Amino acid sequence: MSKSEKKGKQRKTRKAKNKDEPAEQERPRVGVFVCHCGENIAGVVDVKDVAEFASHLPNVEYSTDYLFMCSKQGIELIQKAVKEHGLNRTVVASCSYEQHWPTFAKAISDLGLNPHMHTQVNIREWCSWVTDDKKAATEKAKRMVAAGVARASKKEPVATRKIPITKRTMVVGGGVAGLRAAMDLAELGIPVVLVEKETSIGGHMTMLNKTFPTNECPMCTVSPLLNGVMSHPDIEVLTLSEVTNVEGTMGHFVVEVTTKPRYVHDNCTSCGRCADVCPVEVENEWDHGFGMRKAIYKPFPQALPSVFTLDTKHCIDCGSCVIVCPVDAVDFSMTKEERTFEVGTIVVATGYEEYDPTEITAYHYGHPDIITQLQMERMLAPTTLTKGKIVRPSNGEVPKTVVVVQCVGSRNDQVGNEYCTGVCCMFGIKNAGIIKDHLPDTEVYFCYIDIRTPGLYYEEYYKRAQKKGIRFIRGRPSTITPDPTGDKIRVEVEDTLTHMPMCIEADLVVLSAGMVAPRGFGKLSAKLELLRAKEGFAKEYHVKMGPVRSSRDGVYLAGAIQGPKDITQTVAHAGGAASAAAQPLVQGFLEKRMDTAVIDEELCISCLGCVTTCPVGAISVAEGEKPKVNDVACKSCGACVPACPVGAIQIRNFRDSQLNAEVSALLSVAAELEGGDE
Amino acid sequence: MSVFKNPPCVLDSGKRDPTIEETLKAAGFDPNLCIQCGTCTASCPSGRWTAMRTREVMRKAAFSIEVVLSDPDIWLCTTCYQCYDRCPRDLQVTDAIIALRNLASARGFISDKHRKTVDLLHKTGHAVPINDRIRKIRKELGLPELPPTVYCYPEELEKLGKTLFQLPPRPEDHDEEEER
Amino acid sequence: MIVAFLCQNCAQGAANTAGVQRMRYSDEIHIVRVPCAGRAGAREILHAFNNGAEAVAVIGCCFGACHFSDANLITLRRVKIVKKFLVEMGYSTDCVTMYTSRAAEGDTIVGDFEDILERKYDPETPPCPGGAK
Amino acid sequence: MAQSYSLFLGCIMPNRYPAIESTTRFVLDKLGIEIKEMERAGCCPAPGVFRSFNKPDWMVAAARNLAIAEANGADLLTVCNGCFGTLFEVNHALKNDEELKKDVNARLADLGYHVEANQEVKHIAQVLGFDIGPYGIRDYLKRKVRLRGAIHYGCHFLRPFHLKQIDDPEDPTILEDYFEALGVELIDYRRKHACCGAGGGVRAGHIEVSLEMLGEKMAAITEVGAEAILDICPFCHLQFDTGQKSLNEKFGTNFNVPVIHISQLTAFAMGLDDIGLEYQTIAPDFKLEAVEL
Repeated sequence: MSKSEKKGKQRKTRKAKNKDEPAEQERPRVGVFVCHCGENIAGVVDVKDVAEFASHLPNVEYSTDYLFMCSKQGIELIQKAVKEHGLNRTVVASCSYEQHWPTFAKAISDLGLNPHMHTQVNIREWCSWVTDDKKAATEKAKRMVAAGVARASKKEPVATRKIPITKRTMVVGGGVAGLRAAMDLAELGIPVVLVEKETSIGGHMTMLNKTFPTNECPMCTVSPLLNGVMSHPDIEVLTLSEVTNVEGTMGHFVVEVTTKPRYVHDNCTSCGRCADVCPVEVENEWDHGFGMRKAIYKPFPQALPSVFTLDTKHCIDCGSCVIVCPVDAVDFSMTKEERTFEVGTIVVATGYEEYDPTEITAYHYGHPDIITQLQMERMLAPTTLTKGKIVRPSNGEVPKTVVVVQCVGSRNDQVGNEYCTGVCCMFGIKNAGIIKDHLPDTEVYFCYIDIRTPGLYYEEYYKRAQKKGIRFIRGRPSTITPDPTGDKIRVEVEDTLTHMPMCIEADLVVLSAGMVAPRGFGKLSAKLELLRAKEGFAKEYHVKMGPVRSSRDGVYLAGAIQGPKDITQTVAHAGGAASAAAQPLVQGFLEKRMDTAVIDEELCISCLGCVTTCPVGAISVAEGEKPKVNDVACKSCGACVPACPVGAIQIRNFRDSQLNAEVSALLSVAAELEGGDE
Repeated sequence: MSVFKNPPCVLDSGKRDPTIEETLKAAGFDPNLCIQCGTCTASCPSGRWTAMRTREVMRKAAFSIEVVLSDPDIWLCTTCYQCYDRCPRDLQVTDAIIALRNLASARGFISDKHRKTVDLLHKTGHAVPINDRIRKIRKELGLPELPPTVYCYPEELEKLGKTLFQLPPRPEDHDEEEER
Repeated sequence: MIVAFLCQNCAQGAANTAGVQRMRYSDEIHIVRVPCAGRAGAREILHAFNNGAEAVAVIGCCFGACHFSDANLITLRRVKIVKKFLVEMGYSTDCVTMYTSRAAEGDTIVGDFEDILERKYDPETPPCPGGAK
Repeated sequence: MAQSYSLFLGCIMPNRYPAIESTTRFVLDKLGIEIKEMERAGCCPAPGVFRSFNKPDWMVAAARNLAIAEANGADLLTVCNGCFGTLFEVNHALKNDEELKKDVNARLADLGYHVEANQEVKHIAQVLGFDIGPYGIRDYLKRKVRLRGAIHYGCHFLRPFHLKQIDDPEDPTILEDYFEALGVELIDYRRKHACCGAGGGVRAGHIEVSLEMLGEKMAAITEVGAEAILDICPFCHLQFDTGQKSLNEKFGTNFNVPVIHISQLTAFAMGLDDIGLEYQTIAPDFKLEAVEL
């Protein structure tokens, strides 16, 4: 033991040289408060004994126990003790740091003490709840309190700094979530940059024909928002654009955006003469196989910005469009553009993608008469090839039997999507009903596993669909196969309620494909350093308490990128994201706890170990100088501390001296208690 | 009075045999995970001709209802694995049926026809043994009259018969008639 | 006595979860809060041994899920280096280990605790630096 | 070094359809593949019946067959889906479970065998359809056939997919491509990938149900006017061949579609005239029509 003591002393003498070590503070006067937490702690730990033990520890001026320290009375008890005994540090032995450190820190900061002078010792989760033996638990609690007191005695005040931030937001994704968020932010007077990778804004909502539960026209619903965003003076809309790089931290992100050339200038009047003369006709991606477009096109008539786009992949360079354009808007010489934006916060609203059912080979998606719900929406749209009529895509005939199949790519472990999309029941019922409305003589079957219609007017909507005579079959089809001897599609399914397997000879099958994370989101999330759930969606900060915050400070999530949502939920979620993203910007500054890394330049030998170690790149070094810590970027992880061979870099309140004091106290008390027993 | 105490159509939750659920779990199939979607029944080639409903078998197994073992239903599966390959919960349905059959066999619920197959295996080493007509054809095709299988090694055959597939007797209260 | 340095994200989350689920582990395990497993290095570990710790565990988030861009991988390397120190000093390398755990699963960290306890009591290995046993 | 396989005979091929055995030997010989005999091998044992009675015993019996192939030092080749199902699955299980291997070997030791599970189990359809392949086989063909054929895959060749991983069981193409290379005009029919009804002990235990399932398949095959059923499994072969007769007797139907195994058809295309169709129950007078190359 003597050897180790000596070592400790050596270290202490050397550590004392650290200039940044908090200057001589007034003598520590520690108060220890042991909480019963009802029976949670006191049922196992002898709290009176612990409080008594604590009163003999070095620097402890006052020690007591109480039934519920976090209660109003408990806090008053602490505040009274601080005042009466002139305490300058508090130790509460109760529950976890996460649960009640903020409570007690606020209690002492209300009295003018620095909140960081409070130390939380967790004798509930880490002691009373995991130990059976009452004696052992009490001993363990004593050791923990001793360690906590040692740590508290060494603690230093930490300032909270106000950091000015860039008052501008970037919204990535121009679907209904992005539009809502952009609008809400702009209305608060915050300039917004809206980045959309497609040629026009509006996203999936503009592809839909009707929305549940009112069967409203989504284009009519969303167009005020579309127009509002386009004309808002505080919103800059960048279409055909993608985020290519993100630097910086909350309050000051530097985002690089690359815009692909449109080959048509903004002075385009959308007269459409170019498309009239364009000789190239290809499938319109927007219509999912139910419409055509030219090589120079607008995906749909109401598309915004109301500017045509030239698709160079299919263009044959005939130049007809250049000739006919009355305003000389077509310009083959346009090139891609890179721009950099400084923004304070970022809202990610990249939406979802419809699941591609090709993977479920038993369903034979790819046959023209087996389509997805999104394709059904386009088929029902008046602007596509079918002009809104319901037909069999293979031959243009009116279908006599239609089968709607639920849970395609959702609730399916085989394809890796265990989750329920939650929206398909409603849109499935909606389209089944619309088919029945259009074609009353057509049999419409609806194959489902469970109908999930929670919420106001949703079950009612289901009931209306039942009234229309749709045949609801509780069963998931095993196979959907084109009949080799005819032109029907055979759907084999068990009606589990009558226990009868049945084979439906269908003319048209509509698959309710689930919602999945958009392809390519991996790249964006890597640039934004976002955590993703295993399903591919962006992971929220907390599923209950932080659904619009992402895993990264300053980046917020809006809409279906956080998980499947219907339009109502998406809009509400996006509004939440907007207000969260606006909050620091409206305030005008960030509050940052300065328990960050500090470098003692005298001790530093410029080995740059800390610079290479820092996982967030917060330490930089200029030629001929000592390394510097960027206080705003530093996330206080402390990975740099062990990297320093001389102990020159430290984290405030997690300094070597502070951590070592805690460990030393713990182990020496342990030896003492053990010795006392013998 | 007692006649009316326990209506036969009401499931007596006390009359369950937990070994059924345990056996399935040991075979890697948790019947409680089944969402009763019916994909298995719709896939089943047998269920199109019989009263066998794979989904129901799984449900009964999850509830550990003993009748699932004595029912001939589990013996109507052709082990075609369509239900297994299509189950959206990725449950190993066919393996579960095999596990149920194993349990049924251990309790003696094996039909006489299947017992005959086992007898053939014990006697000849084959489920389908050779006969005189085939011996002749084999010769005509230029093949050896008897394939060099275990049939030609009676001692080993006897040893195998003693080691493998010793079936328990049929329970006395359960006769063949009841089965079908 | 065993000192376990737990990162404030997944590891402490897991320890809290273990508590909430009323799991059981030895009272010899003593948790020391660090912001990230990356904060615990050779100095901290050897300090614990010098003061009588019988084993030291450093527990962070799962690899790939570190809240500080893979600082837990740095820790893994550091613990390996500490093991090399111990070998040179003639001690067993078993008494110090880096683990990962999941905040939502208390049993992951209880498993880590059980593992480090076993290592401590293994009679086949030479004594740890601080261990008197 | 020439490729060699331990040829696993099983039960039905040598004991009911020896022509499949003779044609398989002919085909492998033409392909330059050496056959190692599996002396003392027995029933695989069938994955439907015997596995149902006692899975551990079934594993031991199958492991014994695997051990015989291992002693030969050549991968095991089956000509039957049932044998493939059993031997593949047991081999796979032993490969991935050391504990199981220990247990099985403990029981095998009493019988005088030891299994390592270090070899592969293959199906003749894999060898012909993939290893040789529809392009490779052209080098060996003497003639092609003129035939409108309906393919029947059977179950245990492709399923369960997560174990076999040979081809998509819902829409496979391996046999289609191969038979087309032999000149067959393929006809699609309803429920093509459904079971023939024989497996799982159903033919043994409940012959009427088994026949009903066959009847459904036969109706679909007859409806599209197939001249022959092309299969890769002697048990399906038996079901189609004798089952049609039983169906006709029992239900007064008039099914009369001969069934031809992949080995038989390949042998014919390789120039062998006698592929033993005359010994079969259905259409013993059926003659294949050849198209000279």
